[in-house]
Amino acid sequence: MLALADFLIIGAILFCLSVAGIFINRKNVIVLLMCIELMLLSVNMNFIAFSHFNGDVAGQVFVFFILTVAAAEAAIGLAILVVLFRNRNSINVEDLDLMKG
Amino acid sequence: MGTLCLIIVLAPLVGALLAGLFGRQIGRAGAHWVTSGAVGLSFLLSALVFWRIVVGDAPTYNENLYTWLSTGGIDFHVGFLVDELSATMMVVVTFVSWMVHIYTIGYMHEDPGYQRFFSYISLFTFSMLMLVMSNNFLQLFFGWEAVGLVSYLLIGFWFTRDTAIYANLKAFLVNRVGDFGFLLGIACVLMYFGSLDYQSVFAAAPAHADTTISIIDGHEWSLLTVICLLLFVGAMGKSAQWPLHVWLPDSMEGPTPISALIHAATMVTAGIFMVARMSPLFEMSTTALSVVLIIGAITAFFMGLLGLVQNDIKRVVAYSTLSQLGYMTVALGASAYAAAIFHLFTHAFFKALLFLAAGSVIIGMHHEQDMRKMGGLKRYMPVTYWTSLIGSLALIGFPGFAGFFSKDAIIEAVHLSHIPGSGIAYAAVLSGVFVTALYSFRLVFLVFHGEERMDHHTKEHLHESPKVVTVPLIALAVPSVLAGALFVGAMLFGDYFGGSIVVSAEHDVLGELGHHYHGVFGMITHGLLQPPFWLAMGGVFAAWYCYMKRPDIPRRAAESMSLVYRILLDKYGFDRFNDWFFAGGARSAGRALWRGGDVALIDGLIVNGSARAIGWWAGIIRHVQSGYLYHYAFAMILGLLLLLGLFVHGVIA
Amino acid sequence: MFEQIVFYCFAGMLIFAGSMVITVRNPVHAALFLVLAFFSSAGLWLLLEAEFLAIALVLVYVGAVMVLFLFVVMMLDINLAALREGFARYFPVAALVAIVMMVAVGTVVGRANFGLDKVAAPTPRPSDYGNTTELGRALYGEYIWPFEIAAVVLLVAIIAAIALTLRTTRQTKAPKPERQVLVRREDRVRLVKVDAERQS
Amino acid sequence: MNDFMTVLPEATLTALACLVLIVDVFRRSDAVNVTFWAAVFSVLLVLSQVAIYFPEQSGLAFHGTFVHDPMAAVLKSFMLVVMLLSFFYARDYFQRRGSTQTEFYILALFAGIGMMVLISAHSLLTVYLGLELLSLSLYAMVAMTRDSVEASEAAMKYFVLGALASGMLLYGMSMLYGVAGTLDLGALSGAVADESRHLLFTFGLVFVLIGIAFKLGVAPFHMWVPDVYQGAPTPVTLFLGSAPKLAAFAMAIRVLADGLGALAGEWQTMLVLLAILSMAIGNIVAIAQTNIKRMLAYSTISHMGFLLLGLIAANAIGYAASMFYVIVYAIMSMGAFGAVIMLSGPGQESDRLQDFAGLARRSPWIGFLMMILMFSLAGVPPFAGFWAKWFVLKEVIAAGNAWLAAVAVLFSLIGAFYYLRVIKLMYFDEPESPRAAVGAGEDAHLVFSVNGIAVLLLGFLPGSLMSVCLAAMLVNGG
Amino acid sequence: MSADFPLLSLTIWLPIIGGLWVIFAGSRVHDGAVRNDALLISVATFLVSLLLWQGFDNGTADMQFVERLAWIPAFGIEYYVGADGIALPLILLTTFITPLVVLAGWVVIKDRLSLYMGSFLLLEGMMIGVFSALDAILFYVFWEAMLIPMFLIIGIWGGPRRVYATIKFFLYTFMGSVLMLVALLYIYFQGGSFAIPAMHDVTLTLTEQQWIFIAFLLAFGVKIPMWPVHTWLPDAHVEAPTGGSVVLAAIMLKLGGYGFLRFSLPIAPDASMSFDWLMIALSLIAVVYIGFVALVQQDMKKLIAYSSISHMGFVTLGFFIAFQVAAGSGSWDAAATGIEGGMIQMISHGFISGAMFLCVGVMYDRVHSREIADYGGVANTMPVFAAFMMLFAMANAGLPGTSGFVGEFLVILTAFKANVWYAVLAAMTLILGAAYTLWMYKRVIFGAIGNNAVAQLADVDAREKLILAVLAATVLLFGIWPAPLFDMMHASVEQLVSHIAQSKLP
Repeated sequence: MLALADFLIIGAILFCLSVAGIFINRKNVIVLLMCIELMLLSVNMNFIAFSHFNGDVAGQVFVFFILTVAAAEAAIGLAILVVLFRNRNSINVEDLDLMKG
Repeated sequence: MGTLCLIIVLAPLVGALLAGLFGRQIGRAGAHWVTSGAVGLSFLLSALVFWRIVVGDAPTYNENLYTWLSTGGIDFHVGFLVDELSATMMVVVTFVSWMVHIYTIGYMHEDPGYQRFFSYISLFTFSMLMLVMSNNFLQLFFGWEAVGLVSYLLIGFWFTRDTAIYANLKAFLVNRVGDFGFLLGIACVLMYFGSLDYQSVFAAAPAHADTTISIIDGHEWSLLTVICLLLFVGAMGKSAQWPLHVWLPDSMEGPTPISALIHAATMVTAGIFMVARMSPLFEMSTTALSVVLIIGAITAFFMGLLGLVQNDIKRVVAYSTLSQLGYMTVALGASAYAAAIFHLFTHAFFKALLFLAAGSVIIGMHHEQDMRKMGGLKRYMPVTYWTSLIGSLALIGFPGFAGFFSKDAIIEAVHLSHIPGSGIAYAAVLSGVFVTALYSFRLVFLVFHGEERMDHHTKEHLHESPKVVTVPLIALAVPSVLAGALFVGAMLFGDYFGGSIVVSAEHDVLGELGHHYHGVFGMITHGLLQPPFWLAMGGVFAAWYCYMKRPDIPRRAAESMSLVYRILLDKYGFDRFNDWFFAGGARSAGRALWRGGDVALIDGLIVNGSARAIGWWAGIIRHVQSGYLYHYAFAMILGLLLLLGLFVHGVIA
Repeated sequence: MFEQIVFYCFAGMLIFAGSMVITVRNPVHAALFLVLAFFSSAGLWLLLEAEFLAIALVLVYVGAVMVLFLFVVMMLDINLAALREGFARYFPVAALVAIVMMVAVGTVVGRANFGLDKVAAPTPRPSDYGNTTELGRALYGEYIWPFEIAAVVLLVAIIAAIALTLRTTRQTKAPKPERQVLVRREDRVRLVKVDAERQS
Repeated sequence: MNDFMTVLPEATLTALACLVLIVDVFRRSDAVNVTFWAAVFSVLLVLSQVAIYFPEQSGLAFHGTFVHDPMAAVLKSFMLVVMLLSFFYARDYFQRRGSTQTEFYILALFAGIGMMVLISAHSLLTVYLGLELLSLSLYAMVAMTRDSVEASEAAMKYFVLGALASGMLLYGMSMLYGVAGTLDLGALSGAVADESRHLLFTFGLVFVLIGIAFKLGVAPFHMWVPDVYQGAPTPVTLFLGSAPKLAAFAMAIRVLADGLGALAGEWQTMLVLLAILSMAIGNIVAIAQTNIKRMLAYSTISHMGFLLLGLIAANAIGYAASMFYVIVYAIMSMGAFGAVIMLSGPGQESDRLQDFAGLARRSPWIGFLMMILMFSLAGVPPFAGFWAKWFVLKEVIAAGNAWLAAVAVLFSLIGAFYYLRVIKLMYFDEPESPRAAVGAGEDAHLVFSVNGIAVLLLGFLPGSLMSVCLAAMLVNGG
Repeated sequence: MSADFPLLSLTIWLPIIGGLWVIFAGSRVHDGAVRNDALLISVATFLVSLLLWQGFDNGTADMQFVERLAWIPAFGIEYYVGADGIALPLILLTTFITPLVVLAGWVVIKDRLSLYMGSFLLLEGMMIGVFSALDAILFYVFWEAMLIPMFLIIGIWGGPRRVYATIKFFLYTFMGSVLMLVALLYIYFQGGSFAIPAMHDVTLTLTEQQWIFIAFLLAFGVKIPMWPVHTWLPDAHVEAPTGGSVVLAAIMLKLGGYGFLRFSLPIAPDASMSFDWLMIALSLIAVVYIGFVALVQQDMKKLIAYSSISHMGFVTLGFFIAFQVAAGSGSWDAAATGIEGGMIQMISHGFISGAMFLCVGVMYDRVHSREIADYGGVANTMPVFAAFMMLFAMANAGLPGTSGFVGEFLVILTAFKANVWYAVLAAMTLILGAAYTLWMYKRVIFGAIGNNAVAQLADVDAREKLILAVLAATVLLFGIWPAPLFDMMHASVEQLVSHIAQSKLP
């Protein structure tokens, strides 16, 4: 039988992967955005798993909203990316160091 | 009586204020009229008081007039105690002061600081009167400090002279060292007696005869000894006793005759007066008396020696003053308070005379003070010569002259005294007689006799000083001769001081001496047979021989005993030592504490150091804010891991 | 048993796709792996009886969001070669962080706390159970307020995206009559005085 | 009151925001003021609604996803006031550089909706949605000046880190939901009390706390703050640095106090750690700054650390202290950034510290008000900032943490230094270009004056606002 | 004047509101009007404070002129002011000094005059507020707010290193006072009231008292200042304009002393007793160490600043020998003497140091140097000035007959009762004080004319003469007739002593 833990572990692995991805990615902002999607996916996994095992639909509702927000977020994130690219001609994460200290 | 005292004290103050604050308005003449008038009034009233108290049989006046403040259950008063002792002092002070005022009118009339000068000396009179008339320690201290202030002002009267302003600072500071002890003495009195009034303190003193006080743990000292010694430190400062004598010779930088009078006749005797006033306390501490005795003896002898090598005429007189103050102190130490006061009294006259004579010589020599450039002045300045001869004879205690009676009494008193140290003191004062005679007549011979060593120009203008100078000389010469003979019986052996001076039976050397006293002539004839006389004569002869007969001897003596000579010239090195150790040491300490403590340690290390440390940290931590997204994310992840580790897994905790 | 096989297949695929997303050099590939990850998780969600969301994920995410990603990736014309330099350098640190975090999280969410003994498997739904229906009821009933807000969120996304990327100055060519009528001579004609001969 | 009436302000604002959007689209291209005034009146209308429907008691609506209580009303009112003032500052800023960017107002209005939702959230779901609505608007606002390199960089950083933070928040929420089986904060607070699942709740709490900490800008989740504050256009920074703090505070109260009150023992300790770290980093690093926006950003970090101290007391008075703090901080911070706006000219930002040199000569009044603001930020009486610190310290000590109070005041001592440096520049130094007048317009002057005087008046009579905060929190805390 | 007329509030708020008025109206009127207004306000305040004196009942230790209004009712914070025999002399000192300070800046200050004058008036009001506040928070607000005008005064009109000095001043004092705030809050939670008189009755354990004492010590010790937290003072004094130095030395330092009397001793008597060795040691270090340091200063203001620290050592010494004196003599009467001595020392130092700084200011205005080496022989060209300065120098050296003597005398007398060595070290000031003051006087005033600048000095003008004469008269008056001050203080000090004589341990 599949336990709740199995799904949670999958979620946790995805979460860690996305965290590692954000850290490891020093060149491409788009990949950062993808990592964020991955992270949201891991959360969704958790919610749905809990929802299933708790027999409560609220978790799925939450996921529904996360998906909505994630779409909006992606839109804005990409818009910012476009602005950034137009200004600097680069989406290299390492180039984003104009402000520091 | 209260009103009388008040007028005596306040009249000079009013004069001083008028001359000082409104000097410009009242003008020069106004200033001297106001001040001399005020001091004259004081003198006359003092004389009246003197008459009532000493000659008449008025009871001792002791009243508080004003409560300065009261705190913690103790009232601090201003009040007067007028008894035989203070009445005598009042007369001496006001008289000398009045004379000074009058003398000043002539002496200073060219000086731009005319009004200021009058203001100062009137203020001095006020302060001195406050001191001697006080009935409590607080007011005594007030007067004590106030005369110090005026002395400071007067020494530095010609404030453009570097030597003068050096001397006045030195005088004030050295006096402050004395006051330091004095104030502690007062504090000690207050602590154990709960009052600062003489009367209650003296009354309570016997009860404290066995009280001990522990200043350093484990060492119990007699309370009264401690109090007396502390008070005596004050007296050492004011009366220029070794080793606090260093200010007095330098104080001669003040306007010659005037401040010299203050620093020879009146102010410096405040210490002597004070100890006499405190006789009920000192009598209860043999140790303290012994210290007083020895300090006085050291001063008397060694300061006299210094007079031998000085070439400045005023300094010779100044060292002579030191030496004579030593004699007075010795008398105090031997419990011969009356003798001390008596010597103070006679000394005031002949020392004033000598100073004025020196001033006269200086005027005649066009402000040349080096005796090596004088000589043979007898011819040009007869009045000065004769008066200073009289002064010198009085000083060396030539029988019949004023100084003889007082000094002889002191020497005899020391001889009879059983206080520890009296043997040494006796030796010191005896040899002191020889030394006194030697330097006095060295001065007389060098200045008035022998070869005329001054330059041609000076010689041409040499003449006797004007009347305004010579008349006071003559006026002072008279008491220098007579004052001793007239008062010796009463002051030394009579009941002159009444209850104002207390001498315990076992210390009563004067009483013992009184048994042998058979009138003035008896004393003179007796004196002719005593060693002091012969020593004095020896001194005179030595001076004659060395400076008239064989002028090469002093030089050869100086060469053959060059070490001794240099030590004497160096004034035993006290000035050098003080400059180096105290003045220089204090400055070095100050610099070390300032640079090392304040600037380097507190400010540099702690205050600015912590500011710098924070700045340094700011520089370091800001690099964490690298600008890179992944570092920022990493920081968040680390934060997450930290919180998880701490609170979920308890790993780090 | 069948469930387990499906689970492990999809889970393996999901994790593989996830790892590839963060490690492949080419962002286009990364996006495609992300699509794969979405598909895999949709499969898992089906196991969890979340049919509507599984479908929505594929439709919305794969169909819209990921296309948007790809579109942007390609539009920006990025130099792909330079984009993955130094990857190896940071990999150990990233791996360490990931592992530490996995341990920190995994020990909590593992079977110790969420095993079958703690949380029993739910009984399977009856066949007439409609996931969509129930979700719809919840959305329009209990969660109507969040639903309204979500609408605003989307509106903001639209406004923001337009505001950020629309370049009015360059792209619109429409004439502005209110400007045209206000034009004065000075705006259009400039008289320049030119010297007859160039001074050297 | 039916459900709709309780959300009347939110609904109105949404409607009006859309209306303003439409007005903005169809206005003449240079009639910037139309949008501005429309936005202003929208805020005013909503403000009046909030004021009129001020609740006496706490009430739930929409199946418990929305809470209507005094705390919400107070925070919303101040949020709207702050927003209103920021509009005036922004107009001055944009007007003087000839910009027609009216998106600011529209996005701000939407951010306002998000904040109101967040403030009134009573479910993890509404917390999340409110937060995202706010954040998305803010991301866009930061990037608003499209041709600014700094702004786009700042926006990107903000976005990525913000998304990361909300990812963590969501992860935490999923754990809380999973373990408690509910999204409702009220039900959650009951479930959390279950000791046997303490560890799991703590696990979720850590993630949720990070989301809150990020929004507040508390170390070590503060890294976005300096860069975003510096890079964003100044009016955006002003907005970003003031109103959302109120919402973030509400979020902390809703989630931590209302939802996870039973875990107070855990989050108190966490907050102590974060607070000390924030005060240390904020105050120390601010000293090294040369850009005033960046300096104020670090100052924000330290202030937010201080703010957390009030929560540590974990009782109604402590929350009231924090609430007072956050309101006062919003006003002060707005004023400080307002001064930067006042100084900025058509071509330049004037956000170097050096730009403030000799301000007291160039404009004594602005200099004076800025001095008040700086002293207030430093916590010197008799200005509002002092009372904020005082109130919080008082509660920290009441909670028996006198040592923590001592640490806090020592850090504010370090902090005083950089505020003093601004005053030093304004008052003791000579201006770089003497007699260069301050370009801000009349109404900006007026708003700035109101702002500064508010700080002064709150300094003299802080009692009423304190009472308001106390009353609100006492109702909330029951 | 009816009994409930808010006279004390008037004294506090007249200068504050007047100061604001001067600042804001100042830019619209010419400088002459600003000066007149400032002088008028400060003199009016002084007159009002004289009414306070006139209406003051010496016979009671109770607070008088009490006004009590709710301020922040939610926490029981009140606008609660009143004056007793400890506060009133200091209030009078404040109102007395301020008109002189206004006069001192009369012609010298040309830049931003209205801000200058206004700052001083604000400062005055706040200082009076500190002395009369009976609510701890009100006290703290005034206490801190006071830093602001002083910060500006030093920073704007100060010397070349003014920025360093003023920031150092601010942060130093801020450091002390923030910890005091923590302590005050702590006491509030133990006692439940912010009213200072109520705080006096709070029972606290020894540990609590010790921590509170340390916090207070930092606040008041910095202010007064005590070694080793004194280093802000020389810098602040040196860089401040004359008026700033005067207020700083004459009044602000007294706030520290006042704080010890109002807070440290009565609130934490047992801690005071357990730490009295420390306080005495620091006081004596201040007297001796700082005396030596003052000796070598090259800058007149710095010298006087150090001398202030040294003199303030007597204040703290007088306050904190109380326990040992009481233990030694078995009665608290003598302890009262020490405390009264300290109080008198504070007031007298207000006059004397103020006068000394004004004297330096007079010279600085002419020569624009504070270096001793730049002077010499000033008495030649400025005889009247030299006479005044002589008086103040002597007062600084503690000459009997001047007010400087009274406090030192009483403290030394009392110290002797505690321990001979305290008195010995304290009495060192007799020598050191005279040495540094008179040595400076000698180098500056005496001697031949040192240089051209001195040769061209003009003697004091009527304005300066007025200022100096008023101070001189006061210095002498309270030297000769200190009784009124003591009468004012007795009842309050006795009550204070009875308070600290009782252990507050639970």
